[in-house]
Amino acid sequence: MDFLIQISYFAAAILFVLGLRRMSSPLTARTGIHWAGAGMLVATLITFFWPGMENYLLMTAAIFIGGVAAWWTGQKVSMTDMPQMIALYNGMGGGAAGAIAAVELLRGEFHSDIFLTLAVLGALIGSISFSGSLVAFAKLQGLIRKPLRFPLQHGINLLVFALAVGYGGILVTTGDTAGINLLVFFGLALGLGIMKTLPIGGADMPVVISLYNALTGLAVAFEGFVLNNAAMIIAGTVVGAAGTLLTQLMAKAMNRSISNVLFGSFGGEQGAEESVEGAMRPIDVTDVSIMMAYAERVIIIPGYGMAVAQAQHKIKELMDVLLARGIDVKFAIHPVAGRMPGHMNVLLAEADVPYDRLYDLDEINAEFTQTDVALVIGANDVVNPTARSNPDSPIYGMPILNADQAKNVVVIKRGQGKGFSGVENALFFADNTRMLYGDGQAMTGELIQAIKQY
Amino acid sequence: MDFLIQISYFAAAILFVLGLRRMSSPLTARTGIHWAGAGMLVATLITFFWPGMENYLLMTAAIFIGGVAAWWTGQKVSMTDMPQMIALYNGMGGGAAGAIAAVELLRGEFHSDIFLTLAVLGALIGSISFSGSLVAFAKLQGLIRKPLRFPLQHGINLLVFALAVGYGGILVTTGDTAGINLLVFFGLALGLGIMKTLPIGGADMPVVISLYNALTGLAVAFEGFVLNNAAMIIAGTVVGAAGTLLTQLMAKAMNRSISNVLFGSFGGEQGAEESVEGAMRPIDVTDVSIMMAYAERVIIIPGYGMAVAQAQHKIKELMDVLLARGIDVKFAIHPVAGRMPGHMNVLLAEADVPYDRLYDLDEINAEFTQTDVALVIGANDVVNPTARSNPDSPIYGMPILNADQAKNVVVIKRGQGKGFSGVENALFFADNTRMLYGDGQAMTGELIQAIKQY
Amino acid sequence: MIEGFTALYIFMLSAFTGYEVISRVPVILHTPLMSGSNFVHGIVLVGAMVAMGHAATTLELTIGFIGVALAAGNAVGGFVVTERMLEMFKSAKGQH
Amino acid sequence: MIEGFTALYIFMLSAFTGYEVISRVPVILHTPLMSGSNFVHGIVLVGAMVAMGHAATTLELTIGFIGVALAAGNAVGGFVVTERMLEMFKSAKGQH
Ligand SMILES: NC(=O)c1ccc[n+]([C@@H]2O[C@H](COP(=O)([O-])OP(=O)(O)OC[C@H]3O[C@@H](n4cnc5c(N)ncnc54)[C@H](OP(=O)(O)O)[C@@H]3O)[C@@H](O)[C@H]2O)c1
Ligand SMILES: NC(=O)c1ccc[n+]([C@@H]2O[C@H](COP(=O)([O-])OP(=O)(O)OC[C@H]3O[C@@H](n4cnc5c(N)ncnc54)[C@H](OP(=O)(O)O)[C@@H]3O)[C@@H](O)[C@H]2O)c1
Repeated sequence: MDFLIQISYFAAAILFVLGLRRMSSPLTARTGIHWAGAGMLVATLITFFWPGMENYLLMTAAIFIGGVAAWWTGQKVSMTDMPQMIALYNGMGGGAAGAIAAVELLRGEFHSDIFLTLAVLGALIGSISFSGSLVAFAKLQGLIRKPLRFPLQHGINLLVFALAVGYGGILVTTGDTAGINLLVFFGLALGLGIMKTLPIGGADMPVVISLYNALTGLAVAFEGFVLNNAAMIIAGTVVGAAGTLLTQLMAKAMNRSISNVLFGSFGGEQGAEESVEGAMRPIDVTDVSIMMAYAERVIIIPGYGMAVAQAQHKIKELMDVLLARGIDVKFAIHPVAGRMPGHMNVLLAEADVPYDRLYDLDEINAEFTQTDVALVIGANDVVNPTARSNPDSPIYGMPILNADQAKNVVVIKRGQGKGFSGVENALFFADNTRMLYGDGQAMTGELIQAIKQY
Repeated sequence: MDFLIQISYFAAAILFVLGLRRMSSPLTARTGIHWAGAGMLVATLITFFWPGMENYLLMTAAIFIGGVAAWWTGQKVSMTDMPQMIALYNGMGGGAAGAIAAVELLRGEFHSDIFLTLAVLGALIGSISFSGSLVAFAKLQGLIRKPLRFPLQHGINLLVFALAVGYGGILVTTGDTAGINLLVFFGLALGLGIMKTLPIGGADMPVVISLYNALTGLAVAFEGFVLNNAAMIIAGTVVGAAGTLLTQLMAKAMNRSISNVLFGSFGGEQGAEESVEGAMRPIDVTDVSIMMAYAERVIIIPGYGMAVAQAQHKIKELMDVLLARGIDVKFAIHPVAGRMPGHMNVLLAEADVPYDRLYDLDEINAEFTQTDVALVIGANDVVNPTARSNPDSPIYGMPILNADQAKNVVVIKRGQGKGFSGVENALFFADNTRMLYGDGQAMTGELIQAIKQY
Repeated sequence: MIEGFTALYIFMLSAFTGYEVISRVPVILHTPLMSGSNFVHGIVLVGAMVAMGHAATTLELTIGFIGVALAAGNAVGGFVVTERMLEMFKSAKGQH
Repeated sequence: MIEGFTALYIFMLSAFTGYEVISRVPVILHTPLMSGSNFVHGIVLVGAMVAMGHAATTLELTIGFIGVALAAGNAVGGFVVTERMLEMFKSAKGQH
């Protein structure tokens, strides 16, 4: 039996690695999760045959409860709410790692001090990831509205961290792992996760969640060593390393650094607000519809506002109407448009916009000069020319879509609202730009009706 | 001490992986080999302290002999002869793995049959790699001139292979590993390497050497398990996997498949030779010099002939002369021009042609139409338009440099000699092509003199 | 028991593997990949089952129960969400 | 002793690492990289030294001697040749 268990774990580890590998390329991504899923299934089923186990009935109940709840919420959640669900499930993983550590520490049977240390480390990391992820979930879900900042925040967090590590050290050195110290230790670790996450702004959450994801992986690996479970060691370490790199990549794509996300306060303490000359010029639907109906080339630039307005289906309809008139329609997708990487791609795919109409920044930026109308729907920062021109701007250096180079620019947004970065957008004041004020979905709908008349 | 040895091996393994990683990017390649070198040094030095060793004096002598010989030959060899030196050193590694196996089999102390099996497998693979690499060396060095083919070749090789595996099985099952069977086993394995390599053409050797490189890695890993040596296990396996992939990539870059290299006979049994209409038109140095002296844009396309003629320094001189006249000079480098990947890059770098004048296939192919003179020096297959147009041609589908689209094409070669593939080149018969017959180095020299007169 | 240098080797090699597998992933796959790796550490379920299976006291059993339920949520939820997101990329038609 | 499943894990993870490290290498680096990985398996020197160091009979000693000499050739030659080739790429000036 032991051999069968080992070989299943081995197969699971291979499937995880191959699955992740496939997930990192768009062509094979979907099969990747299936491979990893197969590995998980095999590993879970074979574990029922682990020698000397008890409590089967309760165990099955626990799996059932956790599994069904997650299945149901996972199916129900809308695409825009994905990041918080990932945070939630990730927190559960961290909590599970913490729970394993708690049980093992209570039992107190360790082969050596190294394993004891690993158990404590895993407990610390897992607990931070658990409570931190739950806060991230609450923030994104709108349960906690504002970044909570308190005085001496960094100092206090550091103190709590030091205390948690100290108590961990006490557990290891005294070997008394089932007493009150254990409780204090877990309390400190959980508190740290909360306090560390509260001050971070909602829009930075994807990076933070990715970081906690990597931490959970590490915690799982550590507990894997404690339980002598190769599948956990390898899967956990792989996720720990992959997640660390992914966190860096995500931060870079958003033009941030990880330490800036964790310790900075983006958008809070900006320098002098640059004043933009000129005024925004509004336009009405009829004029826009004429402009577009007789254009030859149109590029649509969606942003966070499209997600807020859930306008993707209307936009797809608009595309169809324009295509039917023989107009060349392309979508320009900025890598960090929206609030999570790939946000626009997912939403537009959901609305059945064919993938080959979506163009990357690099692919499309040269085409704006030959474009009649650039239609900006709920995007702001990703089309802000200030990022090219003003070295003092907080978004300076971020690559942007050159919508300003199109012959005409139409911007659909609700009002004077700023983007995520809080920076004024020079594009809205440009001579070739007109503002179509209103909700993204409603305005696109009106536009479609108007164009259909020609 | 054991701890120190283990930690050194651990460090060496990390340095090897990081070094290889750095070597696979042009920016960091050079530091990569230094990292790996540091790992090797640490691992070798610490091994002198391995507990219970004897024969130190002889051992040092052996290291000295092998090391100095390799150092000296490695320093002396010219850039064009690199592939055979790699083959030679690789063969030595395979031989060493075989020798380790031989010693261990003679001593016959194995912890279990699995280790005995691994020792035998490593011996088989290492010996094949040893003798095969030596044959590859001899071929490239010109010691063996022609591909040696004999009747029923594949059948006989298969038989020898089966016999070698069979004798290996006898060694494992009888456990009598120090008798005559061992000798027969090694004889068969060594013979197999020779017979497998003899029929393969010289120009396929880079792929074959890369394959033997991967095999040596695998043999080293297997012997690492036998000796319980983690550094060998990891370094060997990493090279085994990396080498396998590299072999595939190389074969692909040359438009071949690995099985085609091993079992096919490229260039031997072609279909009906396509006839090309028209005639080659010769030109003399004076006319070429006028054409080039008054050109605006020149692209130079080097090939295997440049390596044969050692013309790279003259070509650099030609570039300087043209640049001094304000002419725009670029080099178009085909990935498999020459006889090893990167051949042209290495030679031109040796002659101090700046790297930023070298352009990849993808970068330059669009520019030929605006080019006044495309100067082809000793290249043939890589500019053969047949690869684009004729589906029956053996080189069909290989991406080529579109030299034929330049306004004028000048080809420097010695005569009617064909390229590696043996296919007639339609470019040489094109209306805008002129042939400058002669040795690459000599002709370039004359050209320089002639241009200097204007 | 995986311990000592063997443990270190496995840890190092897994880290390399994880790092290399992810390097050079396109930005649009960042979120699905985060979700996918989130699913993979759902393997903690296996450990939680073993811990709960050997629980002796009621306290251990309770914590074990919570651990298993959380781990199952991680695994199942991670899978569902990742699968749903990647399904969206189906219209890729061989490009990108 | 590295054996059983631990051995399998190390083998598998090393193979993944090696494969991933090399993937997506540009064609012009194929030859130097072949040479570089050729150098890396020169670590066989370490094993040859151990084998020779424990040789008992003259036959074993002789074979061990040959093994060590060959391995040293692999390591030293591989290094020299790779280093010479990669030095040629020095003029890269941050491009590619
Ligand atoms: N993608 C990621 O992974 C990620 C993660 C974190 C942060 N970020 C950051 O988020 C920003 C994304 O840029 P973006 O251009 O997509 O968005 P943005 O700069 O945040 O701007 C969104 C705009 O949409 C408008 N809007 C909101 N609701 C709307 C509705 N219902 N109908 C129409 N318009 C509406 C808003 O203006 P009104 O209020 O006037 O309507 C706002 O100006 C970047 O700065 C990026 O760095 C991205
Ligand atoms: N790069 C690699 O890794 C690699 C490895 C194996 C095979 N290959 C294959 O090798 C070929 C490389 O193409 P290529 O265009 O570079 O070379 P090629 O097609 O082999 O042609 C070389 C040409 O150079 C001429 N030449 C020889 N010596 C010369 C001298 N001293 N002066 C002037 N010209 C001389 C020859 O014609 P004359 O005899 O008339 O002078 C010959 O036509 C491809 O088919 C490729 O697949 C490449």
